[in-house]
Amino acid sequence: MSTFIHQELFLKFQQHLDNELELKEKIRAIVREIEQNSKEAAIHLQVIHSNIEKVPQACLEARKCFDKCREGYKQLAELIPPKQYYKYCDQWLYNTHRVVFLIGLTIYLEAGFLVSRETVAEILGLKVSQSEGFHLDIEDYLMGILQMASELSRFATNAVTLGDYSRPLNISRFVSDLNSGFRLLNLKNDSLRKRFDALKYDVKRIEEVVYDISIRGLAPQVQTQAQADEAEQATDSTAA
Amino acid sequence: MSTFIHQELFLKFQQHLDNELELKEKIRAIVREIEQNSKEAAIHLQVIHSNIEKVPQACLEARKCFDKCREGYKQLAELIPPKQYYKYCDQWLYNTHRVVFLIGLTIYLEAGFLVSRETVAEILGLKVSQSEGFHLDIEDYLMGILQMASELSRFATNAVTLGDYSRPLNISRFVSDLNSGFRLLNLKNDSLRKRFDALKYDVKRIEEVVYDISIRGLAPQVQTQAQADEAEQATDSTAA
Amino acid sequence: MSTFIHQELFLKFQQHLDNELELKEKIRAIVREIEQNSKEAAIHLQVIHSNIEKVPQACLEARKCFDKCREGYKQLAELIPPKQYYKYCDQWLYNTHRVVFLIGLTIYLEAGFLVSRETVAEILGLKVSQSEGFHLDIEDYLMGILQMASELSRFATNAVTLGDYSRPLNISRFVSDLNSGFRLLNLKNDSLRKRFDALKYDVKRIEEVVYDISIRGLAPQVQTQAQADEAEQATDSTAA
Amino acid sequence: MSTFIHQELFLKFQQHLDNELELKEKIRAIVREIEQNSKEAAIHLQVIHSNIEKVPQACLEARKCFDKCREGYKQLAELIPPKQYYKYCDQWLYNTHRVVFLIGLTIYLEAGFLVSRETVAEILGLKVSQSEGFHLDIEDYLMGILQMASELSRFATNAVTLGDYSRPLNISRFVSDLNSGFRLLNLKNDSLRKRFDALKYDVKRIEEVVYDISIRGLAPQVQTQAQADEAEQATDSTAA
Amino acid sequence: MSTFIHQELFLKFQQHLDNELELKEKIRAIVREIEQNSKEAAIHLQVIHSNIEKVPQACLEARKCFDKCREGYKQLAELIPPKQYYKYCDQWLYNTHRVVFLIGLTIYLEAGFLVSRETVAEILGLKVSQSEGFHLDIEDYLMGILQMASELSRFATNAVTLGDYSRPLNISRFVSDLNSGFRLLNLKNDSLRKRFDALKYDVKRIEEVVYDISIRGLAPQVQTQAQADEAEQATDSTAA
Amino acid sequence: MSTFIHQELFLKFQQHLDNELELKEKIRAIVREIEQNSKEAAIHLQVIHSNIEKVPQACLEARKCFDKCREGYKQLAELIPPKQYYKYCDQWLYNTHRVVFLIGLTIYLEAGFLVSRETVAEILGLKVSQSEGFHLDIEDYLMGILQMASELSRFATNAVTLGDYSRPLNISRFVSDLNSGFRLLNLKNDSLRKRFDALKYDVKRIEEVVYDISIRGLAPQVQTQAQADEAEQATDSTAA
Amino acid sequence: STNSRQEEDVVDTPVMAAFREYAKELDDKHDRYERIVKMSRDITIESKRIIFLLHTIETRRNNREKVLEDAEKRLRAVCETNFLLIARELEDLDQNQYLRAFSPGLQEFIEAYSYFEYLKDSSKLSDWDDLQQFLTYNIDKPSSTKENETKEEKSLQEQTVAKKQIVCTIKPVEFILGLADLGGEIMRRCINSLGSGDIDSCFQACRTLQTLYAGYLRIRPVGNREIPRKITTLRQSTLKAENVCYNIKVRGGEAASWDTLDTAGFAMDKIAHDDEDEGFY
Amino acid sequence: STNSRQEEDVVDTPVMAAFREYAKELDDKHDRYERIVKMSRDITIESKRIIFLLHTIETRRNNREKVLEDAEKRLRAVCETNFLLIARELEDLDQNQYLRAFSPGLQEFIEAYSYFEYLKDSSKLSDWDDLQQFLTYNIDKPSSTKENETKEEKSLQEQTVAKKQIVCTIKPVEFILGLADLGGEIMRRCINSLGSGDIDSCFQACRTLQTLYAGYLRIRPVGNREIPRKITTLRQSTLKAENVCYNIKVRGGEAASWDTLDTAGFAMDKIAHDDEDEGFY
Ligand SMILES: [Mn+2]
Ligand SMILES: [Mn+2]
Repeated sequence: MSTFIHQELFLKFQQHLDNELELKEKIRAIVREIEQNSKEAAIHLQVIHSNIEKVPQACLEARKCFDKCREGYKQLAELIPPKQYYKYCDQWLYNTHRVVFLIGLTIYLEAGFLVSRETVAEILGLKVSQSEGFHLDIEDYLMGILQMASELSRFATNAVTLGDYSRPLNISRFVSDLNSGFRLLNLKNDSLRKRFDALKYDVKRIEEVVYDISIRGLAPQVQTQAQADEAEQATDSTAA
Repeated sequence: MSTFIHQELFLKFQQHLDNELELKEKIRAIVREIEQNSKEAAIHLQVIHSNIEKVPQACLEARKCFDKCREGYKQLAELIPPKQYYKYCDQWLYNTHRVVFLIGLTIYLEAGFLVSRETVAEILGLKVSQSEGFHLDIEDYLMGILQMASELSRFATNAVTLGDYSRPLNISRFVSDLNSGFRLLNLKNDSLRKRFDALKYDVKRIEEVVYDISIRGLAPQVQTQAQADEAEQATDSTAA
Repeated sequence: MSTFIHQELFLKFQQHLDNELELKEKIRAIVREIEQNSKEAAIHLQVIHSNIEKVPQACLEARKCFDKCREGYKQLAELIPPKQYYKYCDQWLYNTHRVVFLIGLTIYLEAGFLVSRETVAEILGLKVSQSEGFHLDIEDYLMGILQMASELSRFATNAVTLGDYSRPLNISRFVSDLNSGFRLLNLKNDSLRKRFDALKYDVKRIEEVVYDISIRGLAPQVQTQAQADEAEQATDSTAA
Repeated sequence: MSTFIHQELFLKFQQHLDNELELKEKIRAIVREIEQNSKEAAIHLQVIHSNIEKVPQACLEARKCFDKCREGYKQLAELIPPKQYYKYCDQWLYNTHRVVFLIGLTIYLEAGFLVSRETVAEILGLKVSQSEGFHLDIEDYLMGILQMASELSRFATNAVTLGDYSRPLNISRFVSDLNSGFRLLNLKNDSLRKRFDALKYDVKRIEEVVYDISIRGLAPQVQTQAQADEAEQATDSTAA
Repeated sequence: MSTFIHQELFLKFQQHLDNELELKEKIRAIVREIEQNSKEAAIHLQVIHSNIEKVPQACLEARKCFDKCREGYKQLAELIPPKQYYKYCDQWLYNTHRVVFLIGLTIYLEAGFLVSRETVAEILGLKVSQSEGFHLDIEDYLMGILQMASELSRFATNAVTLGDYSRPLNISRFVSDLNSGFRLLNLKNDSLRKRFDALKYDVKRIEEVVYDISIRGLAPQVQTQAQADEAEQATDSTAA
Repeated sequence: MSTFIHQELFLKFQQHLDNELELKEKIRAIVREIEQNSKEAAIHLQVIHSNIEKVPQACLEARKCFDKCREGYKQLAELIPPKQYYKYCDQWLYNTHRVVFLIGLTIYLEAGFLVSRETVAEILGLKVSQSEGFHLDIEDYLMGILQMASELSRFATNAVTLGDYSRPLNISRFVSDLNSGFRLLNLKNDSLRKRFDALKYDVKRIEEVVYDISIRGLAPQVQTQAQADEAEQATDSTAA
Repeated sequence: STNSRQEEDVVDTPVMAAFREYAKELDDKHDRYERIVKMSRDITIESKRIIFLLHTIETRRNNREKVLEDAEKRLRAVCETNFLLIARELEDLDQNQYLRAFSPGLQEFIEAYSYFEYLKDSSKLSDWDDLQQFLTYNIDKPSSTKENETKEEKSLQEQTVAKKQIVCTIKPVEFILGLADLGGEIMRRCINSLGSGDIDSCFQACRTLQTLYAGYLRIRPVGNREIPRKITTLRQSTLKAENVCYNIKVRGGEAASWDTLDTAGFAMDKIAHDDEDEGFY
Repeated sequence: STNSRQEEDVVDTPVMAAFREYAKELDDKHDRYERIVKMSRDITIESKRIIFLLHTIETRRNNREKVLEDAEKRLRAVCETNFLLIARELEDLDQNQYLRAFSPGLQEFIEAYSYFEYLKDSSKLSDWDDLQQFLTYNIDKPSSTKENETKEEKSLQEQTVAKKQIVCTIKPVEFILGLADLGGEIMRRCINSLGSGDIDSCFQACRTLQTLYAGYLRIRPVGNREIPRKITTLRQSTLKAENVCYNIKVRGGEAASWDTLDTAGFAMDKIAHDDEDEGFY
C-alpha cells in the first residue's frame, strides 16, 4: 500500500466492526437472561386463572423475578454507551413490553390500580426521561399495558368460573378507562395502533361477562358510579 | 373516565406524538436545504469531465457549498436531542454520504490525497467521536469515499480524452490503495459491502485506462514504484 | 477444457442424486399408506362431535388404524439407512404429528390422561431415543399434543350441545395442565412455537365454555380444586 | 431486414397475437355479462340475512338470473375452440365458482339438500364430462359448494337473530356432512385445499351457534342423533 | 354421514384426483427424460465457447440428443388427452423452450440461418397447428429463439477470444435481424415481452464486440452494407 | 333493509363507471393507432445503426409517421372532455414518451440540436400549457428526451463500427449538455428520476467511446473546446 | 428551493437556459402538490376528530342534539375554509392532476359527513352531487395566490373579474371509496351501542350495514383495485355487526327464559331503565 | 438456561414433571446446536481468511510456494481442530440432524480447499470421498463431553474404548454447493491476474470456469433450490472471466498491430517482462 491511504484507517475500522459484533453478542446474552426471568414471573402469575388464593404468593414470587430483571437492565445500562440507546434497543424492547405487562398485572393484583410509568421504571431500575440515562419510553410502557388488558379479559372469565363476581366489574372499569384513554390519541399506523385495535375485543369480552353477571343478579351489589368508585379500593381484598 | 387511569397520561402521550411529528418535519426541512447545497457542489464539480482548467475554480465554489452544508448540520445538531442521534439519522445519512463524496473529491483535486474522516468532520462541523456530540460515523465516511472512487473512474476516462495522461496513473494508485484497504475487512452483508463490490469494477476500468496508456507509451515517464511515490505530490500541479 | 476438473465428479454426483430420488419415491409410497390409515382413524374419531355414545367403538376402530400405521413405520425403519433419519424425515413428520394427535385423543377418551411419549412410541413401534433406532422426537410428540388440544376445544363446545356439562370441566383442567407444561419449555422461533401460540386461543375458548356452564349453574357440582382432582378419574367413565 | 430471417414470420405472428387478443376481448365481454347476472342473483339472495319471509321470492328471482347466466355460457361454448378450454378458462372460472355457490344456496333454501354437479351443469347448460363439450369440472363445482358453506355460517348467525332457532341445527348437520366428505380426500396444496381449510372455521362457527342455542335452552327440542336423523326431512319445510 | 350428501360424490372425486396425480407423474417422468437429453445436447454445444474445431462434431452429437427428445414428445402426445394440452403444458414448455434454443443454435452453426418453426416441429415430431394434434405453439418457438440470441452474444465474445473476428460480424447481422423482427410486434406484458427486453441487451453487447473489433482494425475487411449482404452466404462456411 | 341508504346511489355510480369504461375503450383504440405509427417511425430510424447513408430518407419517413400520430392526438383531444386530461392520460403517456424520443432523434439527425418542447408539441399538434387545451407536459417531454439519450449511446458505438469517428464526439457534447441540464432539476423519487439515473450509464458509455477514439488518435482533429464549439454546426452535415 | 443561486457563475448553453425554465415549472408543480397535501392532511385530522365527536353520542347521556349541532358546524367550517383553500389552488386547473394530493382528506370528509347524516336520521344519504354544492364557491376576484401567470391569462380573467365560481370536485369514485369507510364507523357504533345498552341502535346499525353491503355488491369495479379491498372490509364490518345482534338475541332470549323462571326479573328491569340512568357499567 | 429455579415452589402434576424432562431435552439440543453454529462460524472465518491469503499469490511477487505452504498448514489445522470439535459433538448422532448448523462452515472449507488445489496445479480436484478422510478421526476413548448418557450406553462404549472412529460427514450435496462457490474465487483470480499482467493465469482460470460450468450443467437438481441459484451465479462468473479473456485478446491484438507499426515495441516489451519486475502499476 502506498502513501495515499493509511492502512491504519482500515485496521481501525475492522476494530470498530469487531467491537460492535461483540457488543451485540453481549447484549443478546443479557437479554436472554432477562427473558428467562420474565418468563418465570409469567409462570407464577398464571395462577390467577386457576386458584385465586395463591395470587398474593404469586405476586411475591413475580416481584423476585422483577428484581432479577432489574439486574439485567442494570447490566444493559452499563453496557450501552449513553448515546447509542436507539442503535441497539430493538434487541430488548420486545421483552421489555412483556415485563411491563407482568409488572402492571402484579400491581393491579396487589393494589387494584394501573401502574404508572414511573413505578415500572423504578421497579426495573430505568429512568423515565432519556436525558437521565437508560430509560423506558412511553410507547414501550403503553405496549406492555395493552398486553395486560388482554390477560385481564381472560382473568375476568375465569374469575367467574372460580366464583368471584366482583372482580370482573372491577376489571371492566379498569379496561374501559384504558380504552377511553387510547381513543383520545391520534395513533400512527404502527405496532401500538395494531395492539390498540386488539384492545377493543378485550373490552367487548369483558363487557359480555359483566352483562352475564348483571342479568343474573350475581353482581355483588347494585351501586351508582359514585359508590363504585368508593368501593374500588375494597374490592381487591374481597377478591383475593 | 374514572379514577383508575388519569387522562393526563394520554394527553401527555399525545403531546409526545405531536412533538415527534413536528421534530421530524423540522429535520426534513433542514435536510432538504443541505441536499440543495450538496447538489450545487456536485454541479460545480462536474466540470472535471469537460474542462480541466476550470477545476480550481470549481473547488472554490464547492467549498462555499460545503460551508452552507455545515450550517445545515449545525442546525440539525441543535435540533436533535443529544441521545437521539440514532433515532432519526436515517433521514440525513443518505445525503451525508454524498457530501462526504464531494468533499473527498474536492480535496483530491486540490491536494491529491485521501481526505481523512477528521477533515471531513471539520469541514461539516461534525464531531469524530459520538461522545463529543453530533458526529460522523466511520461507516458513513467510507460510504462517501466509495462513491468518490466511482466518480474517479469516470474522471480517469475523460482525462485521457482531454489529453491528460498522468492523471489516470495517479487515480489508479489511489483507487487501488482503497481497494487493498477494503479487502482487509470482514464486512457484513450490508450496504457498505454492496458498495465495495461495485468498487471492483471501478478498479478494473481504471486499470484498463492505464493499460491503454502504457501500451502506447503515453505514460509521462517510466518510473519505479519508488519514483512513483515521489512523483505523486508533483502530479497534481502538472495535471491541473 | 481444463484437466483439473473431471466430468466424472458430476456423473458420480448425479448417480448419488438418482439413488436418493429412488429412495424418496419408495418412502413417499409408504407415507401415503400411513397417511391413509391415519385419515381413517381421524374419520372414526370425528364421532366425538356428534354422538358420544359411539366414542368407545370409535376408539377401538382408531386403534386398528394405528396398528396399520405401525406396520408402515416398520417399513420406513427398514428402508432408511442407519443414521439417515434426519435426511428424509420431512417426508413423514407432517403425518406423524397427526398420528400422535389421534393417539393422544384416543388415550384421553379411553383413560382421561395425557399419553406419554413412550406410549405413543410403543403404539407406533418407534424408539424413544435416537441411538436405539427409528425414533419419535420430542418436538414431534409435542406438535401432535398441541393439535389434540385444538380438537379438544372443539370437543368441549360440542359436548355442551350434546348435553354433557362435565366433559368441558374435565377438558379444561386437562388442557390447562398441558398449558402449564408447555410454559416450562424454552421454544425457539419455530413451528412448535407458532403452534404453541395457537394453544392460547384453545385454552381461552375452553375457559369460556366452562364459564358459560358455571354462570348458569349447569356444572355437575361445585367442588374445590382438591375434590376436582379426586373426581378426575371418575369423570371419564361418566362422560363416555 | 436481410436474408437471415423472413419478415413474414413476424407478420404471421402478429396476426396470431391480434386474433388471440380479439378472442380474449370477446370472452371478457361475455364473462362480464355473466358476472353481472350472478351478482344480481347474489343481491337477491342477501335477503336471507334480514328477512326470511322473502326467501322464496328471492329464490325465484335468482333462478331468473341463472337462466341469463346459462345464455352467457352458451355463447362461451360457441366461442371457444374445442381444444382450448384450458387455455382460456381462467377468465371465467372465478365467476363460475360464484354461480355454483348461488345455485347451491338456492337449492338448499328451496329443497334443503345439496345440489348435485349434474343439476348445476344442467341449470347452466354445461356438460358434465369434458369429452361431451363445454363442461363443469368437479373441482369448480366443489369450489362453489365450499363458498356456499361460508355463506351458510353467516346465515346460521342471522337466522338466530331473526328468531329462527331450528335453522342453525339444520345447517350444522348439512355443513358437518360436507366436512366429513372433504375429510375423505387427499387434496393437493392448491386453491381447493385452501378453501377447505377455511371450511373448518365455518364448521367451528356454526357449532358455536348451535352451542349458544343449546346452552341457553333455545334449541327447538332436545333430541338424540337418532331422532335428529328422523326429523331431518321435516325440518326444511318448517324453516323455509 | 347423513342423507344430505352422498359419500359417493367424494369417492368419485377422489378417483378423479388419483387419476390426475398418476397422469401428472407419468408426464413428469417423460419430461425428465426429455430434459436429460436436452441437457446433454447443451453440454455438447458448450464447445463453441472453447474450441471451434469441434463444433461440427458437437452438432452431430446434439442432433442425436434431439432424436431422443422426439421420442419423449411422442410419448407425451400419446399420453395427453386431445383436449387437455393446455391443462398440462406448463410441465414441459419450460423445457421445450430450451430444446428449441438448442436446435436453433445447431442449425445456425451448421447452416448459418434461422431455423423455421416447421423445421423445429419436424425435428421434435410435433405438429405446427394444434388442430392436427400435439403441437408447437409459435410463442414457444419464439421463446426458444430468443434464448438462442443470448447464447450467441456469449459466442460472439468467445469467438473473438479464439481469434475468429468474422463470426461476431455474422452474429451481429443475424441478431440485429431478429431484433428488427420483434420490433414489429405488439407484445403483451408477458414472459415473451420480458425475454424480448433481454434481447436488447444481447444486441447491445454484440454491437460492442463488433465495435471493439472495428475500432482496433481487427475486422476481416472494411465493407459497405451492400458488400456485407453479398458476403453473407460465404461467411458461414469460413467460420464453421 | 335500511331506508337511509338507497340503492339508486349504486345504480347511478355503476352507470357512471360504465360510461367511463366506454370512453376508455374508445381511447384505447385511438392510442393503439398512434402506437402503430410511432412504432413504424422507430423501425425507419433503426437504420442509424447499420447504414448512415439512409438516415436522411429515414427522417423523412419518420416525419410522415409523426403526421399520422398528430391525427391520432387530435382525435384524442376531441374525445377527452375539458379538464379531464389527467383522468385518462395514463393510457397514452407511455406512447407519448416514445414519440417524443423519436421526434427528438429525428431533429438531432436532421439539425444536430435538442428539440424544444414547443417544437415537439407543434409536430404532434399539442398545446404547451394545460390552460390552452390538450397539452404536452414537461415531465413527458423530458422522459422522451432521456429515452433518446439512451439510443444515442448505442448510435455512438455503431457509428464507430461504420467508420464515422466524428459522430461520437458530437453525441458526447450533445448528451453531456443534456446531462448538465438535467442536473439542474429537483426530481422527486419518481419514474423520471429513475430514468435520469440511467442517463449516467449512457453518458459513461459515450465517454468511453470518445476515449477509445481519442487514445487511438482517430478523432478527426485535435481541437480546443472553443474550436469544438465552432465546429459543431459543421459536423452534422459531414456525418449525415 | 429554486436554483437561482447558480445562475451567475455557470455559462449557459441554450439547453441549460431551457432547463432552468423546466426546473422552475417542476418546482412550482411540486410545491403546489405539497401545499395541497398539507391542506388535505388538515382535513383528514379534523374529519377524524368530528367522527370521534360523533361517537360520543349516547342515548343515556342525552347529548345527541348538542353533538350533532357541534359536528355540523365543524363540517361546514371544513368546507368553507379548508376545501376553499384547495379550490383556490386548483383554480383553472384540471382537478384530476392533484387528485392524489387531496384524495385522502376528501374521502375522510365524505366518511365524516355521511356518518353525521346517518346519526342525524336523515331520510336519505347524500350522494356526490349533493355534497358538491358545499365545495362550490363564488369568489369576487381572481385569487391572489397565482402570481406567475402570463399576461394573456390575466386579461382573460379581468373580463370575468366580477364573479367567478371555483370548486373542489368530488369525483364519484372518491365518494364511493369514502362511503365504504362509513361501514367501519357504523360497525363501531354498533359495538359501542351494545356497550351502553342501546339495543335499538345496534339493530339499526346492523340493518344499515347490510343495506350498504348489498349496495356495494352491485358495483362492478373495472380496473379499480381499491374498491374490492374496501368491499372485503365492509363485509367483515357487516359480519361483526351481525354477530353483535346475534349475541343480543341469544343473551336476550336467555334473559327472557330466566325471567319466566322469576329469578332475574331484577336484571331485566335494569335493561328497561337503561335509557335513564347510568347503567350498570 | 434451565428451569431448575422454579422446581422448588410449584407443586408438580405428572404432566409438569414430564415437561420438565422435555424442557431439558430441548435445551440440550438447542445448546448443542448453538455450540455447533459457533464452531461453524469459526471455520467460515478461517476459510475466508485462507482464501484471502491464497489471493495474494502473484507471479511477479514470486510468493507462490510460500503462500501455498502456509495455506496448507492452516487448512490442516482447521481439519484437526475445528472440525474435530464438531465431530465430537456429533459422536454417535445422525449427522443430518445438525447439518444446517455446520453446513455454512463446511461449504466454505470445501471452497477454500478446492481453491487451494486449483492454485497448487493439482492434476485432479478432490471429491467428497477424498476430503472425507481429513474429517475422520481416531480417538482413544469415549469423548468426555457427553455426561448425561445412560448406563447401558456407557457399558457399550467401554467395550470399544480402545479405539474409535468419529467423523464429520461431508455430504455430496454440501460438496457440490461449496464447490460452486469456487467459481467466484476463480473469477476473482482471473480479474486479479489481469491486473498483475499474468495473462496465462487469466486463460487458465477461464478454461477452468468453462469446464466447471459444463459440469454443473449435467446436474438435474431435483428438489434442491440452491443448486440452480448457484449455477446462475457460476454462469455469471464464467461470463465475466470470458470477458476478461476477450479484453486481453482485443487489446493484445491491438498491441500486436501497434507493434508491427513499430510505435509501441517498448510497451510490448514490458508485458514480456511482467513476470520479473513490478510491472507498470
Ligand atoms: Mn374511519
Ligand atoms: Mn467465496
